Amino acid sequence: MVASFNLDTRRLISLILFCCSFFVAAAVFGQNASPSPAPSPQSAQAGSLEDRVASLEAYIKNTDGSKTLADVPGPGHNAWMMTAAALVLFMTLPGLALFYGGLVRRKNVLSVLAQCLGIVGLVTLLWWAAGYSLVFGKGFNNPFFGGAEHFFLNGVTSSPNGDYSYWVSENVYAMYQLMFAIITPALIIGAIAERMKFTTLMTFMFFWMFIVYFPMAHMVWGITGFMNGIWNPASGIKAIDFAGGTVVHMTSGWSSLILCLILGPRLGFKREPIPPHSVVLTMIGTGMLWVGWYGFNAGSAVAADRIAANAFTATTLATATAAFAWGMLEKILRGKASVLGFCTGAVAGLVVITPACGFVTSTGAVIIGVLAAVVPYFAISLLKPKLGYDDALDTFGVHAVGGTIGALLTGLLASKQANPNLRDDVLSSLFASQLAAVVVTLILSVVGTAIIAFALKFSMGLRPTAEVETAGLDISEHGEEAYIS
Amino acid sequence: MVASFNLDTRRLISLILFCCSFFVAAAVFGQNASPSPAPSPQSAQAGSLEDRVASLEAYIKNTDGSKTLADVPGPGHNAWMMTAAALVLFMTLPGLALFYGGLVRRKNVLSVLAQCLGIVGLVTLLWWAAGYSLVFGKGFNNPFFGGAEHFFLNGVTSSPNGDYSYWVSENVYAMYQLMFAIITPALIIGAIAERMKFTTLMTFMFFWMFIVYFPMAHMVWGITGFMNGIWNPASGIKAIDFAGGTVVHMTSGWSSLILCLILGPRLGFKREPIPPHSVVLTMIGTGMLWVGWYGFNAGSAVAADRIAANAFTATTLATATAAFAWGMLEKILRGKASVLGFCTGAVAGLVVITPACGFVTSTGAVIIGVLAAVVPYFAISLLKPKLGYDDALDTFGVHAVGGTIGALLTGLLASKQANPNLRDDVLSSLFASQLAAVVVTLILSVVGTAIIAFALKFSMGLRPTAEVETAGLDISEHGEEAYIS
Amino acid sequence: MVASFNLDTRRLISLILFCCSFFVAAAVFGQNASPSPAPSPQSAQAGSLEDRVASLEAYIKNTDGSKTLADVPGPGHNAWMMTAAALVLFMTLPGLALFYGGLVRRKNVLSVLAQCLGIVGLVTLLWWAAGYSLVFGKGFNNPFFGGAEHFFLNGVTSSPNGDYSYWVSENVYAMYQLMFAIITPALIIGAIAERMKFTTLMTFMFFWMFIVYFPMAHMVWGITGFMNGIWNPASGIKAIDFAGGTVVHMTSGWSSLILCLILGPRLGFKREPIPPHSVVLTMIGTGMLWVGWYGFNAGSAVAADRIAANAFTATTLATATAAFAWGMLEKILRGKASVLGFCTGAVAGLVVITPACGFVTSTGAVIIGVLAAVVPYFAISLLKPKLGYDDALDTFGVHAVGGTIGALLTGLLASKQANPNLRDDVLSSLFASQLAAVVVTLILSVVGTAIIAFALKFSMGLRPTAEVETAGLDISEHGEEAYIS
Amino acid sequence: MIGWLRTEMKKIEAIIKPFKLEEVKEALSDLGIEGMTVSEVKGFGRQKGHTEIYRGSEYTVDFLPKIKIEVVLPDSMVDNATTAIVKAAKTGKIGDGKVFVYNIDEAIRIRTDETGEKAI
Amino acid sequence: MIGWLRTEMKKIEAIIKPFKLEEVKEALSDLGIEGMTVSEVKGFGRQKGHTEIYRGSEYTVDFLPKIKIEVVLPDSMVDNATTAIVKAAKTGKIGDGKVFVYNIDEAIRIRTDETGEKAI
Amino acid sequence: MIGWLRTEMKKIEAIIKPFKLEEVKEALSDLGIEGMTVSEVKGFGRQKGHTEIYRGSEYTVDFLPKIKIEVVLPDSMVDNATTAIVKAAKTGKIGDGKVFVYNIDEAIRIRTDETGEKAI
Ligand SMILES: Nc1ncnc2c1ncn2[C@@H]1O[C@H](COP(=O)(O)OP(=O)(O)O)[C@@H](O)[C@H]1O
Ligand SMILES: Nc1ncnc2c1ncn2[C@@H]1O[C@H](COP(=O)(O)OP(=O)(O)O)[C@@H](O)[C@H]1O
Ligand SMILES: Nc1ncnc2c1ncn2[C@@H]1O[C@H](COP(=O)(O)OP(=O)(O)O)[C@@H](O)[C@H]1O
Repeated sequence: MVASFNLDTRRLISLILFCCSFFVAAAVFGQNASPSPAPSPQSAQAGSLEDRVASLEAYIKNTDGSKTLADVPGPGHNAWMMTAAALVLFMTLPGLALFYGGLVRRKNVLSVLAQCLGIVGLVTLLWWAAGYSLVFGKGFNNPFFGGAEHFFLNGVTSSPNGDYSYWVSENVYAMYQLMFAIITPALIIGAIAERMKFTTLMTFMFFWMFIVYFPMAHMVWGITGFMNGIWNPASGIKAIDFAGGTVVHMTSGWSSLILCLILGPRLGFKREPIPPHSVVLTMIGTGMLWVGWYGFNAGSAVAADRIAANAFTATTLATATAAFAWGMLEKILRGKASVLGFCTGAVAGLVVITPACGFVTSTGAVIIGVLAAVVPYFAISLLKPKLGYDDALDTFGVHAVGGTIGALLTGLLASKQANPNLRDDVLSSLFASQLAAVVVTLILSVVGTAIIAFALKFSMGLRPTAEVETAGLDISEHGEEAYIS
Repeated sequence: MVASFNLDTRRLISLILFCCSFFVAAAVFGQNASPSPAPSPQSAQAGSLEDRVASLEAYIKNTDGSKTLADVPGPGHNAWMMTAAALVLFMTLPGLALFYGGLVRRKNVLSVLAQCLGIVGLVTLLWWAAGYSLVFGKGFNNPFFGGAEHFFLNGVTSSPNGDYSYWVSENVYAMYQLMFAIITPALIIGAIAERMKFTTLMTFMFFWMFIVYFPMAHMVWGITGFMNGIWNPASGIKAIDFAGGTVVHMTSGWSSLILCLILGPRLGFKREPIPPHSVVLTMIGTGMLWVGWYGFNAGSAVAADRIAANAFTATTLATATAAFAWGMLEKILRGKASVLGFCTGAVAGLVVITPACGFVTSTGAVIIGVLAAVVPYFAISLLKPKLGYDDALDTFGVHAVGGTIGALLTGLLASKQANPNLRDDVLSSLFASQLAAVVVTLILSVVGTAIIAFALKFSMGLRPTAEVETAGLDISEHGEEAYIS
Repeated sequence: MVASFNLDTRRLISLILFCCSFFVAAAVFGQNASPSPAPSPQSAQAGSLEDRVASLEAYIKNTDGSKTLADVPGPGHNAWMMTAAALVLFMTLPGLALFYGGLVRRKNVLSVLAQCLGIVGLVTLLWWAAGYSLVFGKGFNNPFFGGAEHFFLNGVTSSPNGDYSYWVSENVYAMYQLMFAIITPALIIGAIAERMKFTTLMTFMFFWMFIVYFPMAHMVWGITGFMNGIWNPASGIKAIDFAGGTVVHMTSGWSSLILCLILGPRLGFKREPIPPHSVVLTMIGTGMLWVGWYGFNAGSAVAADRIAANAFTATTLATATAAFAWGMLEKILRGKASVLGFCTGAVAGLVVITPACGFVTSTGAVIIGVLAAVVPYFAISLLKPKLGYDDALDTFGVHAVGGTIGALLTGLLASKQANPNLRDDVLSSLFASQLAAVVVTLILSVVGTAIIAFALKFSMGLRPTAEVETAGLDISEHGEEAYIS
Repeated sequence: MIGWLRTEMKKIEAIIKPFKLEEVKEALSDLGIEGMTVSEVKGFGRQKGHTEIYRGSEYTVDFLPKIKIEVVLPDSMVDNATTAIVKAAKTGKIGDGKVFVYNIDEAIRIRTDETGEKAI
Repeated sequence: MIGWLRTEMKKIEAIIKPFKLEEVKEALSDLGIEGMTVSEVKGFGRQKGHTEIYRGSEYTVDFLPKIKIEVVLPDSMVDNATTAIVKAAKTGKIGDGKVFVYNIDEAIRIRTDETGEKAI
Repeated sequence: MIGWLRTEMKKIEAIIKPFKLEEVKEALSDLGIEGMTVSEVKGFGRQKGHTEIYRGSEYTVDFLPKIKIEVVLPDSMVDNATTAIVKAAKTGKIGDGKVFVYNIDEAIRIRTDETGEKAI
């Protein structure tokens, strides 16, 4: 019954088995080594009445209440973050899967879904084993990698971790951040859709997480991170990125460009039409992405507080504005506003507001919305045809371009009025810091991706045979058909 | 590259450009003129311990806590309202779009999606620029229009606005209410599906918002509103409408009837079958509408409090009952219960319980559920064929009929047991007030729609050519095909 | 206009009418008899400052705060539970409907949707009339049935019921639990898909709820329940089941097996291929199930507290691990990882972690994830072909097998570290208790189902004619077609 | 070759605009023609297609949806049937479609094994 | 006209009930027929359609899903093939479908340029 | 029988691999052929299908997606057209498909009532 499987599969599996055995060993060790003490939430309260009231007020205001309410999450904040984490998962499953799945040809839609699903599984295991610790640990006291203390989520309990949130359970925070770690590599799928071997893709993602995502996320959000402008006083670059303009969109977008260049265009690219097989699916995906993105953006406040409310508002305004502006651009320049145009505009708006949403006012959000449509619109309709790379579903055009202008616009439009955490020392040179962060991100993404992609090209091979590609990846790579009538 | 575009497009664009330039100017001015002071949430607390505890208790009970906790949203309430706002957006994107999209023919499904998406963009910009202020402002001290103080969301920050909520950020409230302003015009699409020019439709919606929706929403929910029975002591009609039976469903439903009468029936109506192209999409949309409607109804408490809990419960019971009753009616009268029947019943249940959900008990909700199925069922299967108007997807039959009986049933079944805010002076003449509110809503919707529709009929034209309609709006109006095999 | 309808329909309707008339009478009586006093949430606070602060702290910690904050729900907890209830509804509508709908043939997809929709309506009415009371009442002081005091949700208000939650409105809790009562019978649809009469199915479900579900749910979760190990000191079996491994998955799964055996296989089973008509729909459904399951599992803490956070985390880890493991098993054993494989793995992971999620650590969750893939994988690919029953969509293979190993693994892996409520007396003999609970559940499900199924087989008949089955249930039983091009 | 004399049957194949199907069907029914087989096809001809734009890329779609109707009938009815089809399907605008006629040697009704004219 | 003599080929076109496809395919395989082309069609005939109701509106659906099988084969095999098809496709209930036979002048296998009987 | 002499028309029916449609269409256009009708079919032949696995169950899918092109044209163009089709559709790999040719008695352009060669 064991199918004869080829070298690549065996390589992937060896890799996985190796990692797993290592991980499991370490996990068991870890668990024995440091049993986190069971909390006693019903114990009598120490502290004066004054302190106790202050701690309760701290819950309302999302400030430090650990004097008398240590180790307990706050219900409103925890509720919001569980909701937010579920919403961000919803962005990938099934949101992004449908958004991308609708844009490919019928014969490849399942391959897109399989890639999304595979990434969810792979990244979760990496995150559990090492990723969370490498990003949000601080044991290494290092600007690029976090620490080893939370390997296998060791010590990550339902108590809050004050470095990231006063009132949200650290395990919820870890799951919330896992959802970011999932969607980021999944975005890359768009650029290389319809023509990459599944096994190679998964292997690529394995390395990409360690080389690009984990260091990048630590740099920006880790408490000892290199570019964590607000919360790490020792940060080298005092940049800000509320919900992941650099970490999520720039990394995935620029990696996309490099990977699709190394991979080469789809067979028939520019010779035959390759229209979306279901704009309806793409629109469903867009709606889900938008709704889920509230978890992504407003959730990045890690509390249901004033900042979250601001992020929620800015996200709504920028996204709707960008969707409308894209449609109107099409109407003016081509005579017809299309569903795909509205959808692309919405996603572009979401991307560009991502780093800014917790830092800009309503008016700033509307301005960002307009630019979020105009710049990617021309990048996709003028730049891409000229340069001729096959960014199949426009991951570069939307996420790299959008993420980059988002990071820069955040530098221009961030205001204390929207977010009082913005200290003057950060604000004074903010645009320069943002520019620096953009450059660092771009280099890491491009170089990291190029190394992995070339290594895999010459070992496992990146592309299936022309026959497989022509027949479609669904049947050849996954043994299924999407629709049977 | 600029496509030669026709007069209508140019007209629409002039309109938009004009408004935009005006708005942007005003927005910039507004921002300079009144910088809302950055809140200082970490400042030391004034107030006695007694006051501070009372304010904290006020958070739990959703009462006024501003004595010592001013300007700060409450985490649980804010969390719920962000969730609720996302849920209401989910109702439109992709909920309603799929519900309607499944019911049209294959060649027109994208036109429905485009109309939904276009409305989301247009209404968001109007809401930001003027709508929120016209509805929830009070500067005009006027029963029909709010005020100008919040144009461009000026002064709308993360602090609560005590007129509408003690504990929810005003910007979250503004976004929540925006989602209502979006779905209401989107409902109208159902009646005129498959045969209206996109440009004209968008222009219609532009005017409809100002003439019908904004005044209507202010009358019912604005603190100085004409029919805000509970919260405006000076209201002319002491009516109640918990989540929008009049504001949302009656306005859209009755406007639908008028617009579809002026527009005329689809080509081939009554001569050839026009069955839904995908009942599956419609059912997906129904599920999403139902789930999202919890945000709509329970969110209308603007807090995660007792009233929200009541609304949640009533919504569930009425909807499930109506879905089941509709299916059973079909089974008894025609021998077969259909998916479309269950779905239509569910939506009818949701519509009819909307004005009532915060005011009625469980038993009241079940009674409403039964009537929510029976009345619209016969309206659609007996009345419509007899009168012969082409309400393509039954917006009138469900939303106008349902909204109207909902408003009236609220008058009959509202009880203090469910909602202690119902004062005796309101309750004593409630049915008469509800009847009055129904009449006002009906007249405003009918007259407003008729004026706009006739004006557009004789200027831009309402309908595309017969050729375009025959080929389908997707290709002709949006340049896309929904499904490509 | 009244279609001549057959005996079965008439029987079903008589039943319904009978029950309804009884219920309505009783409901009206109930309402008059015991008007629950309108709460006065704005009344002055009694109690010392110390007590009042302790009650506020109790809100944060999800402990008893009724000394000074009686009868009022806590915003954060209530917000979470409303969200959770909506999420669990989302699992059925449209989640499960799509998951199953995609797996059947094109001609039967609507029948699956209709069955889900019909069950939602039927179960809601039963729950309102009697179910909630039979499960969560305590008037009978009986280990198998609750009580009659809450018939027609009598006395179920927005105040919390301290037996089940300190801070969540009892009506919200009732609606939350309703969603469980809905999805459980809906799961059974999978086993008997494509070949059962709609009327008989609905009648089956009517009896099944009373004979299997209500007693089972009371036994495990009712405060006087037979197997409620933690909260009922008098429980006969000290078992634990966090979110329904026995109540939901074992009951539905084992009942599925029996029902599909009595029903017999689909026409053409094993002779012709019966592939899924849309793996895309199935994947959409999977994504929705996963997202909604956070409401199911983390919501089962009935608070946004530490336990909920733990359940959220365990659910994520186990599900992603199982999805990935299933895909890798396919890759290794058959050379190709399929979308359906990933999806089945995800659902299996969700099923198996369900009873355990509030009791196990992260590492425990990952271990459960691996086993959740391996055991059902072989049950479906080895056992099923050998035994030859036609469990059409693998409800038995996933839910019965998964639910059973989940219950047992909970016995092995539950730890105080994850959940301090686990007393030593429960833990000491936990595996034996779990085994006992498994046996009780299995027997009740098998016997209950067999009795109902045989009774219906010889009265109404279980299956439609071969002609109807061949033409497809959509057209024959529901008078609709799913897709029209 | 006896069968050849026994029965002269023709097949009419008409390519028409999709929304004309009902009318053509009725026109044929009026002639007493009780059976036909219909399929969805794509036509390429003088009728211009349309342009679709997906993000940057423009595609010209030349193939337009058409309906193909196939009717097998006795020779004697062919003229009436073609005339009826042409009349019912005509809009006068480009792309109205074609009618093709060709010979059928034999027809069998599966249910009854009847052959020739009796089978159709 | 030499080619005309060289090869006598026929096309069999069978309209059958969809769920009979597997059986017909196997019956033809048993005769050694290695190729065929299949399409989804809608049939209108004596077999009554069904009624669908969407909210208020009832539609009678006359067109029923059928499968069309096309096989080109040498004249000599036609009788066996039609018999096999009829046998496999028969349920005896109305709507079983038809078999039509007609002449083919030429056949070419694209891959090899072979023509005539060798091509099929 | 006058019409019979007046016009000699043939129909070419080509079964090809789907991704070859564009090329075949262009090859025919180059010959000045302005009309054709295309449909999606499933082919069964020597080309092996593939295996699909859904959970436990394996299915062998024998029917592969193909495109059927139908062109009616004057006898005189048949040779050129078939040659062009064969050339454009050939990949040399199994499953390239077939070309069949047969006689058409009459053709009518619905829009204009033109008949015979003028109609195509
Ligand atoms: N030579 C041909 N062979 C087969 N089908 C044809 C041929 N010419 C046209 N058709 C079919 O007839 C349809 C209508 O033809 P077209 O040239 O567009 O307009 P008209 O019928 O008005 O001349 C085409 O879409 C195609 O399906
Ligand atoms: N004259 C005809 N020309 C072409 N197809 C026909 C004709 N008559 C019947 N058919 C096809 O045969 C199918 C079966 O015919 P019908 O009259 O319903 O039953 P039966 O084959 O039992 O007589 C129809 O659905 C149609 O597809
Ligand atoms: N005898 C036949 N009658 C009708 N169609 C056929 C016949 N033989 C083959 N075909 C069609 O031609 C296609 C290609 O045939 P196949 O035998 O697979 O390869 P090749 O054309 O290379 O010989 C088949 O998929 C089928 O659609």
